[in-house]
Order: sequence, then structure tokens, then C-alpha cells
Amino acid sequence: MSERSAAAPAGSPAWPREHYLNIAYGLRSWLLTKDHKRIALLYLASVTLFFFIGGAFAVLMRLELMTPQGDLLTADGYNRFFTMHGVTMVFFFLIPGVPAVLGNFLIPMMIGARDLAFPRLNLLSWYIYVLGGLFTLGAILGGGVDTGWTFYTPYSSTYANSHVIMTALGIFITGFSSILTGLNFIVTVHTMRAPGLSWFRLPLFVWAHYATSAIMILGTPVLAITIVLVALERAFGLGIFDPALGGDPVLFQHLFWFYSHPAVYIMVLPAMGVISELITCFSRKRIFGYTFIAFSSVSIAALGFLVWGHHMFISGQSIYAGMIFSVLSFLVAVPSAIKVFNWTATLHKGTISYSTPMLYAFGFIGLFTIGGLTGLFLSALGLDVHVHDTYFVVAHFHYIMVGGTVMAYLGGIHFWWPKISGRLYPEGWGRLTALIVFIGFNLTFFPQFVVGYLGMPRRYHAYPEEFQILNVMSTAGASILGVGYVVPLIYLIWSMRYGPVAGPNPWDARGLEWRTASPPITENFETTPVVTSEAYDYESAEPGPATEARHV
Amino acid sequence: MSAGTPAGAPLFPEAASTLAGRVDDLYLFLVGVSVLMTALISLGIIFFAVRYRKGAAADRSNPRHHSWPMEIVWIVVPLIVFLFTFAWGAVLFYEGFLPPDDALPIYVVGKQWMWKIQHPGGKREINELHIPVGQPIRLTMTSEDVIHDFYVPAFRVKRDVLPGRYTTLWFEATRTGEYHLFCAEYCGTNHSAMRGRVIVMEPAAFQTWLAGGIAGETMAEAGARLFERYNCDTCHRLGGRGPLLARIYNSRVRLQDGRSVIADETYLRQSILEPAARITAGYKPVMPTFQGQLSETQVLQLIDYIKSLGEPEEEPSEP
Amino acid sequence: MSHRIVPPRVYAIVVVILMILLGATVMANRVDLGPLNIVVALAIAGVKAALVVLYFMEVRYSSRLTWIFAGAGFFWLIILIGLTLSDTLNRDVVVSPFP
Amino acid sequence: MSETHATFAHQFDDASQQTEAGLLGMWTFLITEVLFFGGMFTGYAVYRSAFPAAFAEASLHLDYVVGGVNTAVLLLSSLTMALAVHASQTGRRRSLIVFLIATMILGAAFLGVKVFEYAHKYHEHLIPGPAFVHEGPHASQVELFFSFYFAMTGMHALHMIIGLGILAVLVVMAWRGRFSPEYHAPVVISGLYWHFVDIVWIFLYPLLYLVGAHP
Ligand code: HEA
Ligand code: HEA
Ligand code: HEC
Ligand code: CUA
Ligand SMILES: [Cu+2]
Repeated sequence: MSERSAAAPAGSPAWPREHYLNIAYGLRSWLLTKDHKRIALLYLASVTLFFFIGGAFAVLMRLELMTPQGDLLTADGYNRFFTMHGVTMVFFFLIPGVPAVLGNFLIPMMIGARDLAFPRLNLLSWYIYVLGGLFTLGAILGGGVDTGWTFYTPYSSTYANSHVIMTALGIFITGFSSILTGLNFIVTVHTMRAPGLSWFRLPLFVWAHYATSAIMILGTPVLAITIVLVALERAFGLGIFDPALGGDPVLFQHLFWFYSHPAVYIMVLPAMGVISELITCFSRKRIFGYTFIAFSSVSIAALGFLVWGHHMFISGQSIYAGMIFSVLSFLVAVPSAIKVFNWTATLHKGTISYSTPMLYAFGFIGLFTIGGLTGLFLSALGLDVHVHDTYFVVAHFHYIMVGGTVMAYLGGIHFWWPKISGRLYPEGWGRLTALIVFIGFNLTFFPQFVVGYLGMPRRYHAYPEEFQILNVMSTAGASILGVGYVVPLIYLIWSMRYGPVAGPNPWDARGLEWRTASPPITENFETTPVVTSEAYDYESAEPGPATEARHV
Repeated sequence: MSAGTPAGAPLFPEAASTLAGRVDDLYLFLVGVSVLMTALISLGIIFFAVRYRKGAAADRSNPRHHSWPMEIVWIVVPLIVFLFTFAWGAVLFYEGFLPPDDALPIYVVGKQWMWKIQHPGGKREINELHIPVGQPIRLTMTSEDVIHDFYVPAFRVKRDVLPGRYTTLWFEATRTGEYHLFCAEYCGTNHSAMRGRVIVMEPAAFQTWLAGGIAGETMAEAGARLFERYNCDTCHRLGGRGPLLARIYNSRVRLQDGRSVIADETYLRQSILEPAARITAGYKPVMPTFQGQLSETQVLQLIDYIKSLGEPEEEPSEP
Repeated sequence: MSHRIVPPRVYAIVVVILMILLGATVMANRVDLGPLNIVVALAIAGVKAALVVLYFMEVRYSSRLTWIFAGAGFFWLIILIGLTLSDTLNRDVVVSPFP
Repeated sequence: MSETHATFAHQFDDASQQTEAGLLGMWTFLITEVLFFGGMFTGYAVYRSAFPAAFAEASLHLDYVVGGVNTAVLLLSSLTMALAVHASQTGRRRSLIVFLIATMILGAAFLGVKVFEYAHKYHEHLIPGPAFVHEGPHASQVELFFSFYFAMTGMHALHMIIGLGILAVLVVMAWRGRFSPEYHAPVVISGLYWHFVDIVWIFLYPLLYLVGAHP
């Protein structure tokens, strides 16, 4: 460990002399770190990379869709692009996104622990993720895959002539990184909570991640084995799904969605956890209905496993199974509704400030609501028959995943940026981009609801002319959105060097993570904190424990 | 029902089947609910955000942090709306699987990347489907390779077309005209080119169209020829080794393992391609498989022939 | 390992029962019970698995949390198999005309 | 999964917290294993219910006596593993090493028999794929059965091989005197894994070898 001094504000009282960033320098100190905060930053870098790769594919797709003829890309090219867009965005950006970056960084601090239970496993999970990413990038560079991110058989097992096995391996491998992260979180939350931190004093962020981890543990292995079976079928002619042997291609869909529906909750639950933190801090109020929000996370995770067949209403599935899956899909929407209403109620009689993270939180609630409500259109059997596999579905999930989760992710990054980097980001730029993202987003994806109900199928490289105007709007929106995503990248990097020093608790927030220096020391806390109150203790008259830390 | 922009681009799809208007009703209901809820929530947020903004002198005494009555309201009210919507959607869906008895059968084979359609009268077409208006149509569909999906937006109907299996789809067009036919399940390179037209005609015009062109043999005739060519009749005759096939379609067949099934198209298909899978009670598993010897179209022709041998008089009943 | 140490005698008894059950599966398979064969086979396998979980894996002597974790996997597996079969076993009902 | 030092790692407060975390971690991992194999069991359930006759016919190609003996071998290895855990709890180093090695021998014997069975299937042309040959009315569904047979037993064998690797590490650690009545969590945790692999086989045996009634 070198003793070089940080290129930092000498003499600034709020800047800790030694912290997790300056304790050691050099590539080695990062690649061999066992510190959950550094691993979170490794994830942050790699996840961001994949987001922009996925985004670049999206841009090319949108450009192609400006005109009804397929003139910019070949049909094969387009098919590869949406597949690789979906694969990178889902498996390499959104699923690890909030949990492996923010969850990794914050969970030990939020529960007053020095690290996760298995730090080496944590680092291993990042390496596994990178390995999986390399396989996928290899497949991309080698020419890509064209099966859609859903890999339906028999197309993927027999007919596709692109790099299916390579990509499948990539996803299989990253699956294990997700399993290890989930395992680590579950064990950590069970065994490493600080004295006094009972389950119902945990921040809702932790509850949400616990529920997410449960899904990772229970769902991911099924995806893993399914992918292995497809790869074996492709490579050795093993005939698990082969219709020529009497095999059932719909079986593949069951196994795939048994993971991939719950996986959509992997993508949204952590974001919901972020929102609970943001809303309380910027309305300076304890959360409304703590227990309801906590249990709604758990029940989303549990019920989420019972509805996968709603992706298969018209796939040749039994109509009775379809009905079971439909009614259960409506039931799983209830806990989401609970959260939305409780967040809104939290604002009542709060003291609300419009900081950047809060703007993202508002955006999340609105767009998630729209995305979720259109989910109800899709789970209504007779209506899904018409909108299934049209742009209506594409709009539905982008509203939740981009309008919801990506917004929450950005909100979270801004909120905890002072903790991560020790510096403040430029607030004016922050608010401006939040607005740009919101506008760009709606312009991109709202027209897709309309064009979807009109009947434009998804995964279409060329389309009938009457859909053009709406598609052009969507492309225009995407370019605004693209700008909105590049700007934060620039100013956040800028702020790492030039931003004002944040101090331990710039938001005067109440979570344990704010009770230590920014950036924190490697072991997070000088002494293990003792918890004496409920989470979100914003209204207590005495200066919160956070203020104590500030005088250090 | 079709609104449009000045430029002529539609914003709402044409409705041209008996089902379409009913699907639209459910859609508009849900749009109403969604607009209402989104407005309620976003106006609520905006109202609170302005009223209780930092620095504003609002009454902040006695803030609440939980309330059973409110929780119950916002659990129960959505639940009721949800279950109502479920029931509505389920009814529509169920009826979408119940073709009327007088539905006109048409056969569809999907393959990368075209739709091959054959009318029972023998007329074939590719990527086009001519049908009469006001007449229920029942499609029996299968695929030669990967999964496709037969989608006619104007009718609000769609069904996956699977290899190795039959799926069915029915609709009744209410307006003449030309409508899009899309393949809605990703099926490889030219998925987006696997498009066609559904042409809805007046019944008289449809009859003329059917009769026009080269008068080929009907599907059943073609099937009868295949039946001879593949020597099916060596076994399937009186006193032969296999059961008589007259009036077998839609009858209840007893199987060796004690179960019984309705001899629908799927069953007949399986009997020809994988005879051993379900052995008819009282017979030996001697029938050879014709897998790989018959194309999907030929199988459909054989089935149409078997269907032409009649159906049982009364409803198939539980044994 | 704060919890109690299981005496080897218990292990020995368990393994003897397991061997007897193994014999029982093979014997049960020799009688044709029709569809009941699979039920019997799975029931015996279930008992064997339970013995291994409870004694060899010492769940019987562990905390409630361990019980939950030991059961969760099987519970979710039943969901997976059950709902999948709810489709595949009812396909025929769909394709045939409703009576 | 756990730290190999007799002390405890810095993130824990004490050794018992560390042991608790290690055990919980292994149980969590086993949940994922149940569902990993579960995907194949689901497929099996779907096809077996669809093609009962074909599965019964195919199963006759497996020798249930050989499979039964192998089951017994695996059950015995679970016993020796449990005894190894017991030895580690009571601090008897010698018997710990003996039982671990016994477990490894039984595991290796199981795999040896498996290799022999696979070779036999190869000679009978029952390996799914282009080389598959089977006469009879159910030929293609028989191939389906063998696809499952190889996928399931192959995946199980892979887990056995990993298990043998873990046991080998334990033997070395025990040899070096790393374990004591106070610190032996790695033995317990590896034991859980080994027993789990045994459980998978307990289900595979009747589902693969005993489908149709053997007269
Ligand atoms: C993060 C991702 C995410 C999330 C959270 C969801 C959430 C939901 N999804 Fe979505 N979905 C996807 C991502 C997601 N989905 C993706 C990626 C696909 C496409 C996959 C593919 O094919 O490629 C998809 C596809 C998809 C389909 C299949 C469509 C088709 O292909 O035909 C269906 C069908 O039921 C569905 C339903 C739902 C429902 C009911 C919810 C519910 O959980 C939503 C619940 C939330 C609310 C309902 C909003 C809040 C509620 C209120 C404010 C109360 C309102 C009150 C009243 C109405 C009174 N989704
Ligand atoms: C986490 C998930 C995620 C995210 C974040 C996104 C983000 C975006 N998606 Fe994605 N999308 C999916 C998940 C996601 N998508 C999935 C799962 C599918 C289904 C795939 C399948 O069918 O198999 C899909 C499919 C899909 C389609 C349908 C393709 C088809 O069916 O034919 C479209 C079409 O518009 C689209 C568009 C976009 C756009 C415009 C964005 C934007 O939000 C992206 C914005 C980002 C950028 C713009 C990049 C940043 C900027 C630069 C790189 C600089 C250069 C840019 C400019 C100068 C403009 N997506
Ligand atoms: C070698 C004799 C033989 C030949 C040739 C043969 N079949 Fe069969 N077929 C049988 C027997 C025996 C059965 C009853 C046992 C069974 O279900 O497999 C049967 C059953 C059927 C059934 C199911 C009838 C029921 O009652 O369930 C159909 C349909 C059928 N055959 C069609 C055909 C067609 C079409 C061909 C020619 C392409 C054909 N068969 C050729 C012997 C034959
Ligand atoms: Cu055929 Cu898409
Ligand atoms: Cu879903």
C-alpha cells in the first residue's frame, strides 16, 4: 500500500485522510481488491460500457426504422442488432445494474457491516461477469446472434446460423455471477446486521435487494440449465426440444420464462428500493406504510414466479393454463400498486426539494405506472392476442425498464455519488439532463404504444408505410434520449476531479451509509454503529446521528 | 373507427371482424382506467410537490406514516378492477377458441418465409388469403420449420404456428377489403418480409374466385390419391389390419392404454406421422410411420380426405 | 458447530433404512401397478431424500432458517413442474372441439 | 466458500458468525442446485407424461441391477461422508482422513460404473444424435428419453467429479492438521454438497432405470 497523498483538497476538514480510493493505487490494487466498494466501481465501469454498447445498437436500429424499407441495414444485420441490444441490455446492464453497483456499494454500509459475507466470492462474481461479457462481445465481434433475446427453439437450436452457442455460454456464465451476488446478499443480510438493526429497521433498499436476491437464487439456475440444453442440442444433436422427435418447442418457452419473467422483477425491485430512499430523503419524511412496502417486495418476488405463462398466451399453450397465468398476473400487479400509492402518500406533509435524484424519482413513479398499467393490457387474455409481439409490448417494457429502472439507476447514482466519489456533481446540469431524459424518453416510446395497437409487429426490419410517421417520432426521441445519457457521463467524470467536496452527509440523510466519511474508509466505519431507531428517521427533533458524524 | 392524422397515417387500426370491436371495447376501457390512474397519481405528486415544497408555509403538523384504511382501499379497489378486467379478457379469449360449427376450413402451412394456403376445394395461394365476408373461417395451421405466427391486425387475431403440431384460429370478417397479414413470431432473416394480404370478398365474388384459375383437384381428392399411392388402403379396409377410417373424424377413439381421445386433426396427424404414440384399442402397432415421406401439405390433404369420409352422427360422448 | 454432535449409530441406522428402501423401490417396480408405479417410486425416493436431508445433512438438529432454506428449493421446483404440467397435460382439451 | 484460516476473516465479528454464514451460503447454493437439476426434471415430467410407453421401452435398455448397485455405492459414500464430518467434529484426524478417502473411493467407483454404462450405450448406438439407432415404433421418443438420460446423468457425474475435487482438497487440509473441533466448517459444508449430489441420484435412479415394470 503506497502512502501517496490524494490529489485532493488538502486541509479540507470534510475530506478523510485515508479512504477506500486512496488506500492503494495501481491496476493490481483494483483487480485483486476484496473491498465491496471497489468491486462496485468495477461493476459500475463494466455495466456502463455495456449500456453504451447496447445503446449504440438501439441507435442503429432506430435509424433503420426511420424508413419503411429496410435500406440502412440488411435484414440479417437488423436481426442481429435487436438481439444483441436485448442481450446486452438485459443480461449485462439491467440485471447487474442496480444490485451489483449500488447494492454492492451500499448494502454492507446500510446494515453497518465491514463488508459482504464473502468478499472473495464477490470479486469472483465480477470476474465471472467479465468472462461472460467477453464471450458475448466475442460473439458480437464474430458476427453476432440473431435469435432475439428469447432464444426460442427450434430456431435457436436448429435453424439459426449465427453464434448462438457462444452467446448462450456468455449468458450462462454471467448467470453464475448473478447467483453469487444474490447468495452473498442473502447471507450478508441474515448474518451481518449491526447490533440493534432488526429486520423492520432495515432500509427498504435492503428489503428490495433481499427479494431480488431470492429471485436470482431461485430463477437463474433454471435459465442456466435451459441454455445448456439448447447448446447441447445445437452442438451434439441431443434432442430435448426437437419437434422431429416429438419434442415440444413450447417446453423451452416454459423454462425460459420461468426465469425471465421473475427476471423482470430482478430488474425493477432494486430500482424500487432506490426510490424509497430518494423519496424519503427529499421529502424529509419517514416512509408511508413501511411494512407494506417491505412485504410487497417479498410478495412480488414470490408471486412473480407464478405468472411466466403470460408470455405464451397464444404460443399453443393450453387455454386453461393461460387463464391461470392471466389471473395470477393481475394479482402480482397489486403489490406494485401498493408501492406506488405509498410513495405518493409519503409526499404528504413532507418538505420537498427538487434535487436531481428527486426529479428522477418522480419520473420513475410516473413512467413505471404507465409501464405497469400497460402490463395489465398484456395480461388481459383477449387483448394480448392482438398486441402480443407488437410494438405495444416493446413500449410496455421500455416504459418500465428504461423509464423506470434506468431513471431510478441514474437517480441513485446521483444520490450516492457524493458517497462514492466524495464530491458533488453539478446540480444545474443534473436537473437539466433529468428533464432531457424524461422528454426524450416519452417521445421515443409513447408512439410505440400507438403503432403497436395499430398492429406493427416487433422485430421487423421493414414495415408497411402507414407506420412511418410514428416511427420517425420515435427515432427523433431516441436521439434526444441518447444525448440525455451521454451528458451525465461527462459531468460525473468531471466532478470526480473538480466537483466541490461533499462531506460525509451532504443531503443530511439518515441511512447508516451517511454516518461515515465520504469516501468511506475500507472497513466502512471506524466503529461498528449501533442502531437505535427505525429507518428514515427524518422527523426526529434531535439532530440525527448523521450530524454527529459531520463534526468529526 | 379509424381516426387518422392529416397525412393519412392511421392512429387506430381498422376493425373488420366480429371480434375486433369487442377487443377494442376492452382496450378503450383499459385506456380509460390507465389515464384515470396515471392522472390521479401524477396530479397527486405534482400537488404535493408544489404544496409542500421546501420553504412553502404549509401545514405540516401530525404527518402520518401508516394507515390501515388507506392501505386496504388501495389494495382492494385495484384488486376489484383487476379481477373484472381478467374476467373480461378471459371471456373474449375463450370465445376466440370456439369456432362455430359452420366455419369454413382452410389450411395454412408456414415456412421460412412464406404462407402457403390451401382451400379444401384444392385452390392454393401464397401469402394471400381470400375469404368471403360474413362467413366464419377456421384455419388449421402448421409449420414446416420454425415457429411462425399468423396475425391479422384488422381482425385482432393471432396464433402461433408450430412445427410438429396443429394450432387453429377462427374469425369472421365483417367488411370487404384488403388487410395486412403479418408473421408475428420471429422466424429468422426475412421474418419482416413474411407478410401478405387477407382479401375479404362478397360471397359471390369469392365463389367466382374459387372457381377461377386452373381447376385443380380438391384437397380431399389429392388426399385420396395419396391414400392409394402410399397403400394405406391395404390395411385400412374392411377386414384389414387397421381400423376403418370412415366417420372417424371428430369421433371418440379408445386407446390401448385405456385413455380415450377425440380424433381431431392433431390426432389424425399424429396417427399418420407417429402411429405408435397412441395405439387404437384392439389393434397392433403395425402401422409404419410416414414421417419424412409426406410433406405437411400432403398430410393435410390426407386429413381432409379422412374428414371427407364423414363424421359421427351424434356428439362424441364420454365412454 | 455449536449444535449437538450426532452419534455415528444414528448414521448407521439411517443407511440401513436407506438400503431397505432401495430394495423396496426395486421390488415395487416388479409389480405392475399401472400409473401407481411412478407414485410409489417417487414416494420412496422422497422418503430417502428426506432421511438424507434430516440426518446426514443434520437439518433435524438445525435452526428454523435451515429448515426453510432446505425446503425452498423443492417448493419452487414443485411450482415449476406443476404449472408447466398444467399446460402440457391440458393441451388436448384445447385442440379438440368443445363437447 | 469459507476462509481457510483457523481464525476468522476481517468482515466477521467472530468465528461462529463466520461458520453460520458459510453454512447458510452452502444451503443457498444448494437451492440453486435443486432448480438447476429441476429444469431437466421438468422436461422429463412433460415427456414422460406424454410418451409413457416409449419411456418404458427405452428404460428397458438400462440395467437396473447395475444402477441399483451404483445407488447403494452412493448411499454408502454418504455414510462415510457423514462419518468424516463426525470425525472432524470430535477432532480425530486419522479417521477424518480415512473416511474422506473412503468417500472418494466410493465416489470414484460410482463414476467407474457410469463410464462402463456409457460405453455400453455407445456400443448399442443409443447415444442421441446422428449415430442413434433404434428400431421399433417409438424410435424417436426413445431418442428423447436417452437425451434426458445423458443430460441428467452427465450433469450428475459432473457434480460428482467436482465433489471429488473438493474432497481431495479436504484430505490435504486434514493432512496438514487444519481442522479441529473448533474449526471444521469446510468439512461440514462440503458434506452438505456431497449429500445433495446423492439426493439427486436417489431421484434419478427410479426415474431413469425403473420406468416400466421389470418382470
Ligand atoms: C422490469 C421489467 C418489467 C416489469 C416490472 C414488468 C411488469 C409487468 N408486466 Fe411485463 N414485460 C417485460 C418487462 C417487465 N414487465 C418485458 C421485457 C416483456 C417482453 C419480453 C419479450 O417478449 O421480449 C414484458 C412482457 C409482458 C407480457 C407479455 C406480452 C406479450 O408478449 O404478449 C405481459 C403479459 O401479461 C406483461 C405483463 C406485466 C404485468 C402485469 C406487470 C406488472 O408487474 C405491472 C404492475 C404495475 C402496475 C399495475 C402499475 C402500478 C399500479 C397502479 C398505479 C395501480 C393502478 C390502479 C388501478 C388500475 C385501479 N409483460
Ligand atoms: C434494459 C433494457 C433496455 C434498454 C435500456 C433499452 C433502451 C432502448 N431501446 Fe430497447 N429493447 C430491450 C431492452 C432495452 N432497451 C429489449 C429486451 C428488447 C427486445 C429485444 C428482442 O426483441 O429480442 C428491446 C428492443 C428494442 C426495440 C425493438 C426492436 C424490434 O423489435 O425490432 C427498439 C426499437 O425502437 C428499442 C429501442 C431502444 C431505445 C431507443 C433505447 C434507448 O433508451 C437507448 C438510449 C441509449 C443510447 C441512445 C446510447 C447512448 C448514446 C450513444 C451511444 C451515443 C450516440 C447516440 C446518438 C448520437 C443518438 N429496443
Ligand atoms: C401396415 C398396415 C397399415 C398401413 C399401411 C397404414 N395403416 Fe393406418 N393404421 C394401421 C393400424 C393397425 C392402425 C390402428 C393402430 C394404431 O392406432 O396405430 C392404424 C391407425 C390409423 C389411424 C388412426 C385411426 C384410429 O382409429 O385411431 C389413421 C388416421 C391412419 N391409420 C391413417 C393411415 C394413413 C393415412 C395411411 C397411409 C398413408 C395408413 N394409415 C397406412 C395400419 C396401417
Ligand atoms: Cu415467420 Cu416470422
Ligand atoms: Cu412477464
